[in-house]
Amino acid sequence: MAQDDKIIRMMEAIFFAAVQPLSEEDLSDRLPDDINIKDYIDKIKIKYSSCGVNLIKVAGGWSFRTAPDLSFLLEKERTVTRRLSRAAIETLAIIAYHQPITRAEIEEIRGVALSKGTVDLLMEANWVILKGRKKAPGRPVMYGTSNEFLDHFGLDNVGDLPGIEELKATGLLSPEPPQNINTNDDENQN
Amino acid sequence: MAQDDKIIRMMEAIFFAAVQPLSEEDLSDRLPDDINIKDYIDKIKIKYSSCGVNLIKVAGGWSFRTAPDLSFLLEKERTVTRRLSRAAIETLAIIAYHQPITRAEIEEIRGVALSKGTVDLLMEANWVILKGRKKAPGRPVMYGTSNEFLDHFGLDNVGDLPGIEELKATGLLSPEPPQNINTNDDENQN
Amino acid sequence: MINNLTENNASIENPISLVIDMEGYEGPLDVLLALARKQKVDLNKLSILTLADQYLAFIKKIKEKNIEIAADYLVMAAWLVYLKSKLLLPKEENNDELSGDELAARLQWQLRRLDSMREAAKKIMTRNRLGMDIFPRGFPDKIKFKKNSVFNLSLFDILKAYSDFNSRSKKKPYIKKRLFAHTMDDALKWLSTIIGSPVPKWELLVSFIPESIISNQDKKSAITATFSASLELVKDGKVVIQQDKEFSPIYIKNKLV
Repeated sequence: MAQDDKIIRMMEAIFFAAVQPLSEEDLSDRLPDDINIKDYIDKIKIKYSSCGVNLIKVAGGWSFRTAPDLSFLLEKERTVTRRLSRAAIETLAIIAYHQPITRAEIEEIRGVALSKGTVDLLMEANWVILKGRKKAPGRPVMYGTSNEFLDHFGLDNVGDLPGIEELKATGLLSPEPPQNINTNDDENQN
Repeated sequence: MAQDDKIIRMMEAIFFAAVQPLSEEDLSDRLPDDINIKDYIDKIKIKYSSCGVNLIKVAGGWSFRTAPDLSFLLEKERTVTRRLSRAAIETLAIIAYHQPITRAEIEEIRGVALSKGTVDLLMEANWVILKGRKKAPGRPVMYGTSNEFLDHFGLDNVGDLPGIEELKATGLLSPEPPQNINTNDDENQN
Repeated sequence: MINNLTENNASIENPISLVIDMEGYEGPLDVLLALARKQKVDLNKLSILTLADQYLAFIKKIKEKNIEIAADYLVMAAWLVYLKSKLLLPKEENNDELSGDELAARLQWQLRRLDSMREAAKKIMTRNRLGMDIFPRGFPDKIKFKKNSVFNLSLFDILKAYSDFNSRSKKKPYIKKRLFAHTMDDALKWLSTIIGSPVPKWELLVSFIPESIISNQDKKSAITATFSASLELVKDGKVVIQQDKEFSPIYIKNKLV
């Protein structure tokens, strides 16, 4: 029994420190000759079966691995800041103002075909979601903005988006330059 | 009880996956909020105390490490470390016990100039790091030891260096001899 | 003195050759410590006089071998001769210098300090070392990164995109709107009412801006023109203007000639 524990301790250390999975052969090189390695592997497998790491058979041998149900603990979140293309921003804006809207309608408004990834990207960002299907031939899917979209941009609901008239008033929608940079040269120069 | 086992499993998985020692804080980021992490660390320490791997306190955190008595099994995993010269080892000890310390102070203790590469070598090994500049003419850089140093030599913190308390008490770590330095006239004058 | 020694040492370019020259010793302090050890006493009870003699004998021996001795060893030898004389001669009164005993104690302390660091180095190096005696997990499970994309986008960007797009699609011709401006001539006209007023009286400069000018934009233009015009009139000696402090109201008064 004490002998068993000794072998198990040895194998634990070997498995732990090994830089790759170990075959029975690898183990036998390091352990006393007169033991049945397979038996000890089974013992360790059982000993660790309810632990946070398990001894599992992987390509080429045996290795301690994180219990599959705990793999979430090994996930780290990494935040990457990305820029959206102009096409994507414009598409998002069109979806926001015209929702629910089909892909064909977006294309019609923009006057150009929508590249495959654009809507996917907006959906991946959780800003655009599916909003059912249009009752029209082919029943195309319709897109709209999500609650995350409202959250992200600090809006209570889609109705909070400034209307076309308001945009005009801020100068953003006007084809003229904004008022405050419009100096009337002729008249000031006298 | 089932809750305990669950937490222990999670911590096993986390410790097994980590390469570096984990502090209580590191652990708390990944574990439920309402648990006393210290208690669970103790539980795991006990659980593994007779195993081939032990949970040890090192470099301000905890880490699973193979039991020291089993090192003979792990020839293959032994990392080849460059043999350090006597000067390098002595310099490392001086930096460890006297940190933060300048190059001139190291030279004063050893009574000899430091050859150019000695500190570089220790820094390359990641054992010695810069610890700011001394508020003295020329603002010389000061050196100290890193977490890797603690980890490598199995120390929890610098206060765990062997004999450091006695050395402090005898004044041998102060930059100047103690004022009440005892000169034994009889013995000096023989 | 010993302090100076280390600085001297710093000028030695290649201490390696020095080590070979001096039978494997690393500097004079190293030699002294080795000699002290030979006395086989506690370093606290070390006889510095004996040590000094031993060191001088050592240097003599090296010299006899015709080995070139690095300067710092000779400096130490000279210093030990000096120390010896201080220890042997009667104490001088009223001397600011450290006494022989104090210098000896200092040297002894330095030797103890170097010795303690040698011991510490040994203790450190015999510890169980990572990767040599104890081992970390060799093949840990990889930490998987869950990529969390955050788009750098503000509501303004969306509004801008939408309006840009609208502007683009509507292709309205750009018509430059002519803005109102209160010219300096206008301002002079309005200010001239004050000139020739028989009873000079301070009046607010802004009161000379026609009330018909309402919008902020237009008012700014009017204030600027009126102020410029008032300066013209001051230059011509027709009016005086006054302001208490920065940004306070400007007053204007007819100047009687």
